[in-house]
Amino acid sequence: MFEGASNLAAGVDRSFILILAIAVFFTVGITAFMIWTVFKYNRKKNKPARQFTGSVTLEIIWTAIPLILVLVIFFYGWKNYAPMRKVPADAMQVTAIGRMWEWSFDYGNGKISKILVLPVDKAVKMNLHSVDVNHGFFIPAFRVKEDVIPSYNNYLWFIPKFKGEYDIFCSSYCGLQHSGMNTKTKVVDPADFTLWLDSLPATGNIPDAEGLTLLKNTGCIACHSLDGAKLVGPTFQAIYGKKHIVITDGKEIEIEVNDAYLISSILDPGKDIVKGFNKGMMQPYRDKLSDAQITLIIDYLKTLTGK
Amino acid sequence: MSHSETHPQVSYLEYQGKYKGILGWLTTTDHKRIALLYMYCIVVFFFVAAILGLTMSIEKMRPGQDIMNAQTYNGLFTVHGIIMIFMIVIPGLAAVFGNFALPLLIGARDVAFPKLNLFSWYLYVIGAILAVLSQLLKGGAPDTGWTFYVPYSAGSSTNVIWALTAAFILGFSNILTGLNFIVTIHRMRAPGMTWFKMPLFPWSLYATAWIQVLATPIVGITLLMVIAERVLHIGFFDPALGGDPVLFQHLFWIYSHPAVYIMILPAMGVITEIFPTFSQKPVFGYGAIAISSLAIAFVGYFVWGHHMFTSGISYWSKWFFSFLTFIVAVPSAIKVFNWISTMYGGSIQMRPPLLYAISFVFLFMIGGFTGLFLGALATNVQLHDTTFVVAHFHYIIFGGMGFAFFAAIHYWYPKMYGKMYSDRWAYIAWGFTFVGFNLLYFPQFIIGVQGMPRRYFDYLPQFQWGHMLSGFGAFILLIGLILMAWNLIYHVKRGAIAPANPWKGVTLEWQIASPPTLENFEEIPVIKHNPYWFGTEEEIKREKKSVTRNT
Amino acid sequence: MSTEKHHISTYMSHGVVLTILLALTALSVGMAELHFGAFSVAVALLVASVKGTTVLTYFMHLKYESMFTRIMVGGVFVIYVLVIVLLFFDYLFR
Amino acid sequence: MAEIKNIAPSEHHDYQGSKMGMWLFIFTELFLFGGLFLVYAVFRTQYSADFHKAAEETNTFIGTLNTVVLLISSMTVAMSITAIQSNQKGRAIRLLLVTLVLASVFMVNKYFEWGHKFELKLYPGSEVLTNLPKGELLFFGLYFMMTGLHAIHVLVGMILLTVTIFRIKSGHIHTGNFSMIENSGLYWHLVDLIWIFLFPMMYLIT
Ligand code: HEA
Ligand code: HEA
Ligand code: HEC
Ligand code: CUA
Ligand SMILES: [Cu+2]
Repeated sequence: MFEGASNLAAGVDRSFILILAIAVFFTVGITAFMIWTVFKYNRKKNKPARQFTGSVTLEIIWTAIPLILVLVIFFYGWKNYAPMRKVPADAMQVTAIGRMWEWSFDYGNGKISKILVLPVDKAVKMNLHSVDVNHGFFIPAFRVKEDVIPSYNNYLWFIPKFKGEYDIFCSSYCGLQHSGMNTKTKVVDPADFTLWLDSLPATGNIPDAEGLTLLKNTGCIACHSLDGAKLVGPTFQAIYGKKHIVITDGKEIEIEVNDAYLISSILDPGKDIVKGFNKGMMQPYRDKLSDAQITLIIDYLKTLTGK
Repeated sequence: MSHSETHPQVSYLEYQGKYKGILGWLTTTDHKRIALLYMYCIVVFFFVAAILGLTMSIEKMRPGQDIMNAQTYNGLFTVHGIIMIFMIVIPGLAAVFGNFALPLLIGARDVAFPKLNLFSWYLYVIGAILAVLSQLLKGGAPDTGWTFYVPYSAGSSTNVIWALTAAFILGFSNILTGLNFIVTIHRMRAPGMTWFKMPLFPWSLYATAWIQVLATPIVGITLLMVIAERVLHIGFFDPALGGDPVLFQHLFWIYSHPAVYIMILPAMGVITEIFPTFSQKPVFGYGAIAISSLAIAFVGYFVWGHHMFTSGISYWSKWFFSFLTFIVAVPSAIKVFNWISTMYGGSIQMRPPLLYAISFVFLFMIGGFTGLFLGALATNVQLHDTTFVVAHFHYIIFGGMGFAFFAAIHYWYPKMYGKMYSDRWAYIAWGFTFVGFNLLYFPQFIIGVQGMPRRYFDYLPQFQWGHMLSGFGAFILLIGLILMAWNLIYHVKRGAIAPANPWKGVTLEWQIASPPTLENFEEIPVIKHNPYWFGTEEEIKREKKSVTRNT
Repeated sequence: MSTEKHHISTYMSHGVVLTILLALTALSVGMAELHFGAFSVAVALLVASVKGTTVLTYFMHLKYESMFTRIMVGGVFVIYVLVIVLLFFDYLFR
Repeated sequence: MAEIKNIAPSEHHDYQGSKMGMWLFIFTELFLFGGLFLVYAVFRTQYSADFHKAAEETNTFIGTLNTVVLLISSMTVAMSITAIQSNQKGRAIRLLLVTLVLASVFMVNKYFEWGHKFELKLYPGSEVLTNLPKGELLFFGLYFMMTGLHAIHVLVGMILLTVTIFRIKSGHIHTGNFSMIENSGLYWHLVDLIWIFLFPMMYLIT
């Protein structure tokens, strides 16, 4: 085999050589035997055929030997495969997205690239995601391949061992341009990698911050806008640090929005009512949100600085 | 009832029943005629599909687009695969040589259900017509690969439904043939022919027939489900509707892996008939070969997952499927060793059938061993879906089943037509075929290992040398096959009259006239010996002496 | 042909078999009404298997068929069960 | 007609053989449905809650009724074989006619059941169905596919039984040669057998 460029290559290549050795041995041996018999026992030599019909000993031998050999091959193949499924905990995560007929690689935070750039000697886990039909993610030099199937969370991992450029193919048939669905992976120094990643513009979907997800899931944004619009409740835009008038116990007082105020507004909204809004619209969230979740929400609200 | 009483000497080729000429053939229920009907269809379709294969190889001799565009190429390998698999190799040996030789070998006048047999052939023709139509109708040739993987096959705008229906009907034709053979073997063996006095080709057909009956329905229903998905939007396999694409792969391979043994088992059976005849000695390890046929059929039913190692199935199911895959290799190994031992100590006459049989063993071995690379988990990851797989199955299907087909036709040709072909031309054709074949497929192993994926219309320049050699190989192979076809077709009319037993075979088909009469046996023979009984050594020596004295 | 011996079941025996089958149906419908959760799945399938076996044995005459036919039917079910087991080797260990 | 009755079974006819062929054919049918059962099993484990909910929508009453109808029809077929064997031609025909009537009852029930589903816009590809949770969608897909395929088998069985009736009338089938009625009987029991498994899967496992 040609040079393998990942930590997994050696195992694959060793299994390959083992099977190759067995295969060549038997193929050559059996072929030679056949040719030899054809000459040795040729009818032209005019010897009568011997009429034996079999031998139990031989049958046992040539059941046992192949059985042992195939079990060895099986075991070896499995042993060298097992590491491919054990992803180290500290592996960097990249999502490979297959669509007809191109690859893109999502590094998180909206950073999406058409080629796969990786730091050398660092474990990466590729999460494989398909948006349409089956594809196959295949880097021959790394000896890794896994199908990319819609609705499946397939993955593979490896550690690139050498710097350089390697081909990435789509191995699973996916229609017209299946053969054109290839790209490259570039393995570089970790420092270069960081540089490259930082300079990569964030063009993809930036995933929601955890606080925002909570706001969405709990239903807060039904009443509170993020963009300044006035809904049932006051907007969250630029809310942190804002000074405004609230009515507490019937008296108008000016407060500055800080952590304590936010917490009390969430847990006990009836206490201070923002001027211009109605009391009793918002239910207390005392039992519905944990302290940790409220902290996340507040952290997120802090980031909503307006323009 | 018995026709032989009224027309004792007329061969099945000349016999005139209710209808004459072509109609006589189309309404025949004679197993030998049905065999020939199958053979003519299969040879024609082989020609068509092989030309498709050839054009693919030509296209790939250079990277980039040369003689066709990508869509055409994708259609080509799909149609090539569908025709080759469903219309040629799966029915292939069983329907042609099974039909022809099974009743002869077990001393029967016909199969158990002759009308059903003809009906299977008609189903085959209907399926075949649909498959061919799928090419020609507007919408374009199906482009899913012969494996019809969803979601692509559920969405492709080409004539996928036609191809699916065709495969479904062809499957049914196959089931009925299998059913027929099982009953034939159970009920119609000549008196005295116990199970272990039955020749080995029927044994392999028996094992095959069980797979046909028990595995084919699964692919039938699977294809129906894909049709339902396309027509009725019942999304068993569509992730958008909650379905599971990998489940399709399971169901498909539950059939299609056993199907590869449907292809190879009859081939092994043919080879097992040829070795003893040309060595003039009994098969070595008769029992072992018979049992290993059954073992292959049985275990082969449970290894389908080895086509799905990279599709995200669970770790332990990979483990188990890999393990079982290796277990099926063992009975194949037993057969190989028994074949070569059959030749050992014999009196070997090198004739074309034997040459093809020996090439079969060689090519099957390469195909089988490369199967081991694919069955081992670690190497499968690298080799799956590369041209290594393509080379593996061409070696084992074309080199195995294909060469067995060639061996079989050279072996039973005198019995079928009562004529002899030219040995000399058979050797020449063999030379081209063998060399061309290896040149065509061997390079694909190497580029496959280097990472050349399969079903690729275009490729990177580093793989060109392999494709180039393949292309040349395909041409040489073409020459060989044309020579072979010519040799066989020409001598049907012009060949020398064949004796009843040109190879000194001892199985029953050689004890009757060439070509056989309509009802095969005037009197059903009573079996006393092992099917490969050439006499005791003393008897043979005595005979030999008397022959030398007389000459 | 007519020399072969055939077992002829009585009308009565068919009636008895039908009664058993109907009783089993009533049983499984009744069980389903009681909502035993996962357990009811097992019961329903078990009852169905008993019913199926009854149909095979008596209506389909398996009881009076040759040994080979019986082995054949049994073997086919065994193969099917093995296929299910192998398939679930994948789905259960995902 | 009288002469035909006396025709000896043809030389090629093999009673055991044709029954064996029928059994083999039954195996293929079982595996045909077996494929669908595999699909059902897989989805049922993946979406057990949805399946639970969806199965409650199927009409257990009609399901049970149809089960009873099929079981009785199975018995009448079995009885008609007894009748043929004991040379009671008229009774055999009457029993088969009862079977056909029961089969029609089954089909009529099926018609109403499906019709009701269609009224509720629960048919494959409908908007209502597509908006259901994934598991329920799959359940109804399986429901239509399985009961539909089964209904086709019922129809085929009915045709077979009708032919059998005519063959009894014409005297082809009689005490000495009844493999045709036995085989179509086997087929009919197969239809019943499949339903025995479909019934709990579609109507009971809630
Ligand atoms: C006739 C058809 C046929 C036959 C008989 C076989 C036989 C075998 N096949 Fe093959 N196979 C195919 C047709 C066939 N195959 C096809 C068509 C595909 C591709 C489908 C597609 O995706 O389109 C395929 C794909 C395929 C794959 C999937 C590859 C992939 O896509 O990832 C695998 C993996 O395990 C495999 C393995 C095997 C094995 C282990 C055998 C074994 O049965 C081989 C056993 C034989 C031997 C081992 C050699 C003889 C033995 C000796 C000489 C004695 C000495 C032996 C030992 C010491 C072990 N095959
Ligand atoms: C029986 C099975 C069989 C046979 C015999 C062949 C034969 C050939 N196949 Fe086949 N092939 C398949 C089964 C087979 N194939 C399958 C199942 C696939 C997978 C499809 C898929 O991916 O879905 C495939 C895929 C496949 C590919 C891969 C496509 C891809 O992945 O990109 C290629 C590429 O070159 C190819 C080429 C050929 C060639 C050149 C021949 C040649 O060997 C053909 C040689 C013949 C000739 C050159 C013509 C000469 C013949 C005559 C003149 C007729 C006269 C003969 C008589 C009268 C006997 N085939
Ligand atoms: C039914 C509508 C409604 C929902 C749902 C709702 N709120 Fe409110 N919210 C209001 C109204 C009305 C006010 C203004 C009156 C008040 O202060 O009680 C308000 C006030 C607030 C304030 C004080 C705003 C300010 O400018 O001082 C905060 C902070 C707040 N809500 C947070 C939340 C969070 C966090 C959630 C979700 C967990 C939420 N709200 C859900 C209606 C809602
Ligand atoms: Cu994507 Cu092939
Ligand atoms: Cu396989």
